[in-house]
Amino acid sequence: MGIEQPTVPKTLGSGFVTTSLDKLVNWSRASSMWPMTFGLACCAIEMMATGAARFDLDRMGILFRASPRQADVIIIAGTVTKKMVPVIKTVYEQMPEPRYVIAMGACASSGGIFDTYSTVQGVDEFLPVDVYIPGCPPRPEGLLYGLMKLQDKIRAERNTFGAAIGVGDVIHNRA
Amino acid sequence: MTPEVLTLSQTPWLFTGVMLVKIIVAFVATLLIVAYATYAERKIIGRMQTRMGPNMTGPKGLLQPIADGLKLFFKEDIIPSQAHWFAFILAPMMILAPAFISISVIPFGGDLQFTYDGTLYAVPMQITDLNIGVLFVVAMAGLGVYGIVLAGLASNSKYALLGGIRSTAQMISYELAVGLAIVAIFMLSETLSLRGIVAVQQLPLWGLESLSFIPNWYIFCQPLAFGLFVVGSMAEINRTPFDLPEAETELVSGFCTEYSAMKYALFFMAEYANMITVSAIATTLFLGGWGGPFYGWINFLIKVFGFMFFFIWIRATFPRLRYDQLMFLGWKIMLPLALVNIVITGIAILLW
Amino acid sequence: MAANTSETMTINMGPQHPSTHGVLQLILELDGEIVQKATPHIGFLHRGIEKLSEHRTYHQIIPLTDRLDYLAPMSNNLGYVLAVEKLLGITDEIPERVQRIRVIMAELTRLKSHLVWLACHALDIGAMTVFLYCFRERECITDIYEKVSGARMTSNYFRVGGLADDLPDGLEGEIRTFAESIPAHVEEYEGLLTGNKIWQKRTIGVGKISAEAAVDIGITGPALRASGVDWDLRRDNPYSGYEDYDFEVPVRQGCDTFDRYRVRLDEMRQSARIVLQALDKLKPGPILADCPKIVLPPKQEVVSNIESLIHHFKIVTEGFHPEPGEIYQSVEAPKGELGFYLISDGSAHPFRMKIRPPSFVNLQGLPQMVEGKLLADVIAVIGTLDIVLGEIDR
Amino acid sequence: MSDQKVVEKLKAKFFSEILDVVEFRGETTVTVKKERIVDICTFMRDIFGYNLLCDLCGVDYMGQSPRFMVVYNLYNIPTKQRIRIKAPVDELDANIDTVSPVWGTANWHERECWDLLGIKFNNHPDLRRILMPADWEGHPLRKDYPVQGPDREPYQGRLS
Amino acid sequence: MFKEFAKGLSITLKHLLPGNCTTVQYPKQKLEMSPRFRGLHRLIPTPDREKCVACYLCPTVCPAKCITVVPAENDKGEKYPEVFEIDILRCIFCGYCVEACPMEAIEMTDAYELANFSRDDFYFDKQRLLKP
Amino acid sequence: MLEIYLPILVVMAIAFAFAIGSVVLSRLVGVKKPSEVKLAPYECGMPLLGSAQERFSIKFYLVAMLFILFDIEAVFLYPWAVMFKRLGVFGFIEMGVFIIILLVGFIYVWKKGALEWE
Repeated sequence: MGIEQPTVPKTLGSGFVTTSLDKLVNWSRASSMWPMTFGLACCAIEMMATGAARFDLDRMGILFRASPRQADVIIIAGTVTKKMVPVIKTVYEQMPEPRYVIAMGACASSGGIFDTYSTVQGVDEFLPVDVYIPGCPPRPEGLLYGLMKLQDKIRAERNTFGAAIGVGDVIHNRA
Repeated sequence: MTPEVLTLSQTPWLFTGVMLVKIIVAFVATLLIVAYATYAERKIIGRMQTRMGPNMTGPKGLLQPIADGLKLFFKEDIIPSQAHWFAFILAPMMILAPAFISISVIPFGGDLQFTYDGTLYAVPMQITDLNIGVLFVVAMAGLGVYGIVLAGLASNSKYALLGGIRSTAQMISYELAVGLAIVAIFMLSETLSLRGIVAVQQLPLWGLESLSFIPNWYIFCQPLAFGLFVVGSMAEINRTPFDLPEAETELVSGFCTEYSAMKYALFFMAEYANMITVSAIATTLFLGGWGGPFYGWINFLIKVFGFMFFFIWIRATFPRLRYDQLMFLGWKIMLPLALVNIVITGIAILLW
Repeated sequence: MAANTSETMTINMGPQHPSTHGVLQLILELDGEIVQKATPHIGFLHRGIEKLSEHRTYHQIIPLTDRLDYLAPMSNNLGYVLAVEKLLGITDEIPERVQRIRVIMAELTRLKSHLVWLACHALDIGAMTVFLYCFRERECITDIYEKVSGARMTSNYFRVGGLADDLPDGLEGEIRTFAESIPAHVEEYEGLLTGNKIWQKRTIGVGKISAEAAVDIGITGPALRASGVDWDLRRDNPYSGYEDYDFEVPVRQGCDTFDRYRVRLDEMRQSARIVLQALDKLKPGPILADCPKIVLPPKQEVVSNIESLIHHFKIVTEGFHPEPGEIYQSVEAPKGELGFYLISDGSAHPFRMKIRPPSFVNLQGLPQMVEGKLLADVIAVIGTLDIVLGEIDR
Repeated sequence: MSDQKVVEKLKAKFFSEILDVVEFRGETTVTVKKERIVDICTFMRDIFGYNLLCDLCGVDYMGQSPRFMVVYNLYNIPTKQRIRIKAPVDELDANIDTVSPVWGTANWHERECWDLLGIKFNNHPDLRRILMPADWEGHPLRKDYPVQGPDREPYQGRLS
Repeated sequence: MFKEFAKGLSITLKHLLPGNCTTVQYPKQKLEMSPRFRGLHRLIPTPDREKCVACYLCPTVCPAKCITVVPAENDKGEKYPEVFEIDILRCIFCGYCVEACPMEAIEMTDAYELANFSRDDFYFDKQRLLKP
Repeated sequence: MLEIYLPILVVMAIAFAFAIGSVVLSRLVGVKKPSEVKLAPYECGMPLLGSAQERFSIKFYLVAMLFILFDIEAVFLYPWAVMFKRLGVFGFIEMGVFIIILLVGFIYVWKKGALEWE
């Protein structure tokens, strides 16, 4: 079969213009991550506390949106039960690309203490989780740190502009 | 030497040039104000709520609106499969465009004089001075309703439908009240031209020379109309306490529940563009337009920003009304009050 | 009925909805804006705490109770700990200092819970600033929580027979300052809401439920007291030394959202009063009951004393074994009567632990309160019931 | 009225129904036969004024017969007294009459009891699952139902 | 009616004045944790080994069962944990392990910045837990 | 005439161009990964309960009707108001009659309960 070409992902290349455009796109995405108001349990209260005056998510340009159509991030804040799974799947599915998932707290990440019949052992069983935040619940600073980790991840993405105009896919680099 | 007025027939190129410059300046300024109104609102409400507001994107968070806009621009654009796609796309445009168009009849300042080719020209700081300016604005506000109706009906979502229907009922009800409230102004000014109305307000208060240090702003002789106008226009632009159509805690995002990406951004911009328009009209009708201690358009902007601050302030303070109370207020309180105001004004003018 | 269906629109509120306070699902049948029928669906947060607790020792259940009503973790701790103490029969052996500290923390918890309630209730009705102000004060309580127990929310502080640790130095002063500031803060919230005509319009006469209906449904707590039933477990079936404090039980007759709101605000003032009184009465003393088979011995003794070490090992590995029997112990949690029904079969695990969550019962009243009202009232009523799905679904 | 008096009066009225009376830590528990539970409950509410049904739950005594027990925790708001009534329910014939006409609150409690333990409540207005999804199999709170559910091993920590 | 509106407006306006801001600018400015704060665990070392003697109390008491201990004996005949792992993602930070430890060999630090990208980052083995 | 309305036409063109342009451009530069679930209407993540295209409560149509009625009144009032000082007492009385007729209708509607929402 001759020499096989290594499959290079289709991109716009890494010229100066494209990288600058990528950077611009990444910057805008990282600076304006709008999460869903999606609270499930205890962690949701810490999420609210993070949005409240002392920690103020608005500083980072984060506004909570009630509709998935306008959200970029879904923060799974709390225990995911088997009854809730289809709902979370639908809501996640209805978010526009690019979308990110944060598993906040022990329950969402792994089930936590609730090793029971009704609890899903980690939301990553059915959603692609980008950032895990341990804690039960995590401190608001823990959540802020997680959001900053997500910002790092977004900033490290390549070919975001190319993917936007239909050339290739976004390449995720480990931040 | 009295300045000449530019006309299309005599100086077509100059007229067109000046017109385009005016339009572009006004348009860009409006866009900038819209962008930074969102920023200012987040900052001011943030401060009122003992927090900071955006401050991590760019210096002091000043790039926040740009980041938001860019992000929404690059988002995936979803048109639900059961939605009526044409109406779905048309809706956000229908709501944004009238807000911008209304700007064209608002006078920002007095005349700007310049000499060109040896002739002195006077250019009003206003894109165009319609003799039926107010009617035009009211018509444009009426057009904005269609945007929301279309958004509600085309989305094929129950939240959107409820939000759309709610806001239609709300906007038409208050349009009526607002429309009647300002009738009293025209009885006093005897003109529908916004420029004319401002000009009348430059006279001394109540026509008394002894009060010449106070201008004859209509807020002084029409306080009731002013109150009705402010409350009614808050309802028309769906601001708290009348933000039922989007009432996040009830209807998710109301009529824009299904909108994503740039189309949502247009709704977002339209809200603020409408706020600017309404503030500008309130300034023109009741606060003497560009009149005041500073140079023309500076006065105007100060007043407009004052109004916008007031709207933001109200939003930070008040709870939301319920639908039936809203209709009650519109039909059973504001409408009769507006009519009464007309009658009282009429009697007062006749007896004066 | 067939003719009716074309008129109504069935709308799904929740489980992902900003104002269902978690994952409550409501199916509403609307005629225009009027709610014809409301059907709550719960269970989206059912985590199996009751089942899990049958497989954990009595000691290991305390963190589980934190996560029941996560707005008021220490109230749940208190209810559970009191229940186990009653089951063990050591209720009278709890030192006075423990009881005082428990009361202080339970009342701070009530404040904490009511603050979140007010925050969300106001936000639901559109007054977003109150939300931020309430959370500002809540942060003070979470700070106190953190200093006392090491966590902001899931405190895990009370132990069977005592407390995990004594109050840290200097915290009494901080709690006092905070409790003294509460009335002024409540004034501030009232300034933004109570007199406001819009707030009154939105709440007065909304979500009415008569005293008889409320008792029939089993509604407890502030919601019952706003319907004119003068009943508060702290006063009527006192526990943990509540009989020593002088406080009023606010009761109102309006049966509506507005009165429920005012009852809770009054309770916040009373809670601050109780905290101050408890602080006055707080004297140094032991923080663990003298029951070596039940409470863990102090750390320094474990290292030095072989008997303590054996006890320590036994309690940690095996837990303690209450004699067979069943008890029901309830406390006045911020949301109403929180009951723990414990059955022991003599082993180290509860044979059955049934939690009587106040929100679960209170939520049953929702359809009665909203049917025939407008959509916006549903939000107001959910807010005023102060439900927490964590304890509804368990 | 003290608990003894209540029990005495109850005995006088429903002698043949009462199986057992236990006092433990100052709480009185009356075990009754399930057949006339509605009458007994109505009597408790109307005559003694136990107007609040604090809690209703089922207990699974697996291995004993009868297997289940339905427990009613009653409270009298005017006199601030508590009493507990229990009714045994057999495994093969796991049903009991509903008390939701007596106390409205029993509605959801009974639904929960059905959902988690599989005890049917006759004449219940709306006996559906309440906590678990409608298509769930089994009744999780039964002692023979594994904590982690039938299809999963318990988490045991991660051995590397 | 208008008096109350004005009162509400004055309250919000009062908070607009400088000096009312309660925000902690997190990455730049960090709150001080209370000494009892329950953050990431740490195994306390002695000069040559860890203090832990693998007595198995912490995995027993852990309600989340997130601690794995495999005991072993070293050449001096002392017991030590050959494996000591905590699955931080499952841990609920209840502090029971610290309370149960008779040797005071485990403590909880004030580290809360634990978020990371993949599940593997959260298995804290002995080496990571011994880090100060 | 053209002098006055030309700018408005230009502004209209610019405004619509801006709105259409931004929407179309954004449509072009967005990742598109549609799926059946994504394109379904949002209903809190639950399966749909019936269609959203149902007949809506008659109340709302009533409001629309009333609006048309009173908006016509407003339209009549505008020119009248501008000429009010010149028309004098005669104009006032004439418009008073007109308003009263409408007011009667308004009161009738009010009493009939068309403005109630319960």
